[in-house]
Amino acid sequence: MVLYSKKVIEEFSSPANVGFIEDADGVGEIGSTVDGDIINISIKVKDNILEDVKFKTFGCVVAISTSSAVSRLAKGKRVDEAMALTNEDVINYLDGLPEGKDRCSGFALDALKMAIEDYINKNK
Amino acid sequence: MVLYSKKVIEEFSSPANVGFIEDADGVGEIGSTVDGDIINISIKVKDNILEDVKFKTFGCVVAISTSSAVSRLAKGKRVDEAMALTNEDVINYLDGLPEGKDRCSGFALDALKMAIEDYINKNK
Amino acid sequence: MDHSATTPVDPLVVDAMLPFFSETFGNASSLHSFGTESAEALSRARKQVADTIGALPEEIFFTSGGTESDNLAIRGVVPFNAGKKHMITSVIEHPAVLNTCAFLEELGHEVTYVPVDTDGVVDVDELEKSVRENTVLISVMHANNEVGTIQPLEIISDIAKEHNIYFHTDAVQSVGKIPVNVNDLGVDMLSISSHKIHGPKGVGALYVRKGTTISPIVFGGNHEKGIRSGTENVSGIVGFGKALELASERLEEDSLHMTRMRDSLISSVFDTISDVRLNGHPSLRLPNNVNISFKYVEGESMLMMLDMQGVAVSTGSACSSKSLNASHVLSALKIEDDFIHGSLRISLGRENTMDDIDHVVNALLETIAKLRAMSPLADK
Amino acid sequence: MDHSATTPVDPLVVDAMLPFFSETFGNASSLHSFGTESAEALSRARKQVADTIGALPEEIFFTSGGTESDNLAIRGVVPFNAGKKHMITSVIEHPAVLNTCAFLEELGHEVTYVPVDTDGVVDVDELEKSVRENTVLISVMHANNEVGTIQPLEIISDIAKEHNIYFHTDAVQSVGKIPVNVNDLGVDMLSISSHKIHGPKGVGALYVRKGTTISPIVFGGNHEKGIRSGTENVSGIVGFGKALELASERLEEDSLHMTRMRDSLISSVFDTISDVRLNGHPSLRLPNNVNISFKYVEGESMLMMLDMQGVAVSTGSACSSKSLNASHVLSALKIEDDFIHGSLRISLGRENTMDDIDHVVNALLETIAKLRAMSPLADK
Ligand SMILES: Cc1ncc(COP(=O)(O)O)c(C=O)c1O
Ligand SMILES: Cc1ncc(COP(=O)(O)O)c(C=O)c1O
Repeated sequence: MVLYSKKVIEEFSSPANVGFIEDADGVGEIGSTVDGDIINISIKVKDNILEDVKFKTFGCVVAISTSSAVSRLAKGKRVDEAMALTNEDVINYLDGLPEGKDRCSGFALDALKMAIEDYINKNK
Repeated sequence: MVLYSKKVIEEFSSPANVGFIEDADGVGEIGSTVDGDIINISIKVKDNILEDVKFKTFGCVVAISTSSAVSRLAKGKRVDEAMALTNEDVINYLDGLPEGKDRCSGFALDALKMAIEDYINKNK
Repeated sequence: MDHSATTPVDPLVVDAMLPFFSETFGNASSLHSFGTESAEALSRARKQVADTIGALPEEIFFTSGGTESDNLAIRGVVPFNAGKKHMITSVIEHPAVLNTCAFLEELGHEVTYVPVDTDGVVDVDELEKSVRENTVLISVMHANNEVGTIQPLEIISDIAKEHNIYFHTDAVQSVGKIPVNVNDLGVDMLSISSHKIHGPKGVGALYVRKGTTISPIVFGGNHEKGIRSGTENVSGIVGFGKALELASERLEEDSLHMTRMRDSLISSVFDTISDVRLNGHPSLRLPNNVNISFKYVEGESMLMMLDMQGVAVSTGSACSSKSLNASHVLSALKIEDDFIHGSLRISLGRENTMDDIDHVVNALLETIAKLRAMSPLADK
Repeated sequence: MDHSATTPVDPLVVDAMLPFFSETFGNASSLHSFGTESAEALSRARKQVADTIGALPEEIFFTSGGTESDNLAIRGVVPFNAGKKHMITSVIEHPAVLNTCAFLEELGHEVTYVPVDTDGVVDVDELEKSVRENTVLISVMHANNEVGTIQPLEIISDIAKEHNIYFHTDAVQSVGKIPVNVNDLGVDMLSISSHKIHGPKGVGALYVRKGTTISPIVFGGNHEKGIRSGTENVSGIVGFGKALELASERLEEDSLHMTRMRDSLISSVFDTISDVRLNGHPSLRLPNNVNISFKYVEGESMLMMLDMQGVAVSTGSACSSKSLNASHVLSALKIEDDFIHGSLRISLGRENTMDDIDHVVNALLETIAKLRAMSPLADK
């Protein structure tokens, strides 16, 4: 268990922004029960700013903590800034992820970007 | 070490009849330094009785304790009685010998019998 | 609550071991009296082990643990029966058996892996059908380490005997929890591990029925009658013997106690948490095994959250670098996708109490509630 | 006085082990925090072992002892290099190496056993000549367990490197007595055993240099990066690590102390007892090894008589059911018939004192006198 940084554990046990946004401007979801991870991220955009970001995640400790981290990192950012977030940003925010646990570390960010693309597509 | 009966240990540490009989009536010796056991038994016979029996042994615990045992068993016996001693008599006298240690258990008796035969041959 | 993984060493066992570290530390193979005391201690332990399973002391060979015992049983027999290249095992064996079989396959041997039903019971008909002319060994575990299902060894033994096949069982999980007697079970070889029964880690034994020809897999100074070379772990073996003696003395009491806790835990979970599933057989089950799947949540997350509440358990699904894998056992039981990623094994020990069970139930309630609140599935 | 056979566990080592029986008893492979504490303890021990021999922690693999380490080094390498079927070893190796080689020969591998000179030093020229195109491994022990001769590993390492051959050494007897550094010695693999250095029995390690490909010989849950499966003997490994740490801290002091005792013992024996012979090399010798032959007397008898006086030693000649055999080591040294059956190995430990040496000398005087008085040879 000490495999994980304190920050990962914190983020996992007290995650921010849990939920679905009812009237979301964009939604991204990846995974399936067969794969064993599902991450859903919904966003609310106002004046090109991600005013709200929420997640719901079925998955392991990394899936949940990266979801929460991504929601924190994205919230309040401009759309282009949020699109520019990298996996490294997420991992740095979490003070690193243990070796061999990198499989799902990018899923939350992918879901966020799907949500932003969904928003962009809808507003084209 | 408890492999050995108390009697074996006793016989080994306080053997009887150690020595060569200077003017022996019969001598038997078996073994070699290559084999690693040498048992020498010399006897003094008077009126068909083994008046004295002595041994000198180079060898393991069993070689020494059986030598001592044989000397005790034979001493005072008639020649024919001594010739009738069996390996079993020796082993019984020693309250048994551990398994796998039977190789040299008969050597001392063999040496005694060689000594007796030597006596008989000389007096033919 | 993770006693199937390992158990604390009983203080009585530690006491039995202590003199063999710094006082009676002789090498059991030395000829002097110092070594002999160690040799006598080994004899006593060998008898304790033998008595526990209805064997003779000379049928017990000490090893470094359950894994080595399984390796020895299989690799000590299969490759040494020229012409007989085939063995049979089950799909839900421990990796100590399965990976040994995989190695034998690489060497050109043939292995049939018999399936299990959805409760984890080995399909005995399939097993019998898979017997061939050249079958030399059947290896089927006594009780499964993940789902606790107890196998019908007596029936398998009859098949083995009929076809003149050696029969090995991995009894690592059953010893100390249910009665294990080599004659009642009809096995030729049986593996035991010390650390699963409140003994020290790194010690085990293989029972080998008289008349069974077995070759060593570790070579050296011909300890253990040449079957297992290496200076004997005297303190460990003494502890193992003591642990088994205690386990068999307490078997009935412990088994009853664990069964009560187990059943109480299962019914509390079913009463208070929805969308749950008991994995493994409802009744042919180790008294200390609870394996439950919770829909909508994932194993490692549950494990972590329970750990934060001081509850150590294990899960059959592990998120590795490549995939979120369900264990080979849960997969073999054909558990539905909805349930397979959310399994927990809670394995009880004799020192657990009903209070511990209450604590686990409360921790589970909280954990499942919290994780389901985060889960996108729970709402759908 | 039989420290080459085994040593008492240092009380500091026992103290280090105790918490890992009943308190921190987690399975080091479990995911919960309980298991993690055990995993951390293993990491510390791995570093302690690595530091002692100048290796990296990831180059250390824990085993059940020196015997298994030797088996793993040889059988983990030789059969897995298709086409390269030949290995080289010496005639005076421990049975853990020799019997492993014999097993490989049965499987169709080829083994050259290089002879030694009368001091027990491996014939390096012969060794070099025996190198073939298909030689995959050289295994030569660092110091011999019977006669204490230290081998010129650096030279052998050069030969191995030149011909691109793996080089393994059994350092079970040298570690803790002379400096052992894997880089100075130039070895790819090195075996250590815990119970020879005041650690617990049933634990050991194999050093495997990064880049050396090795296959497991025990299969299971892929512990030790798959090289050695089986639940880790946490308390044993912790004790082993601590014992090695102590040994390396004390190496210089201990080595000096043992050398003094050794030399005093040898000169006292030579001064007071006639017809004696020192077996092994006069100077390239373990600081704790004395191996002396006494003419006219036999090993087991001396051993027994010394044992009665509280002195535990060992002998290279054992009277078995078939013959009075001299050990393969003494035979290889071509010791004369007169001397070969009367050898004694007196192996010192750091806790011995000069008083102990006096006691041994007196016991020897008495023993030899008594046995020679019984011997038909002493008079001739
Ligand atoms: C069923 C079963 N077999 C074998 C083993 C391996 O035993 P050990 O941990 O002693 O290597 C275990 C435990 O891990 C087990 O549960
Ligand atoms: C040189 C040597 N190698 C290997 C071994 C075997 O080690 P272990 O006793 O740990 O099995 C020993 C000790 O018996 C030894 O002296």
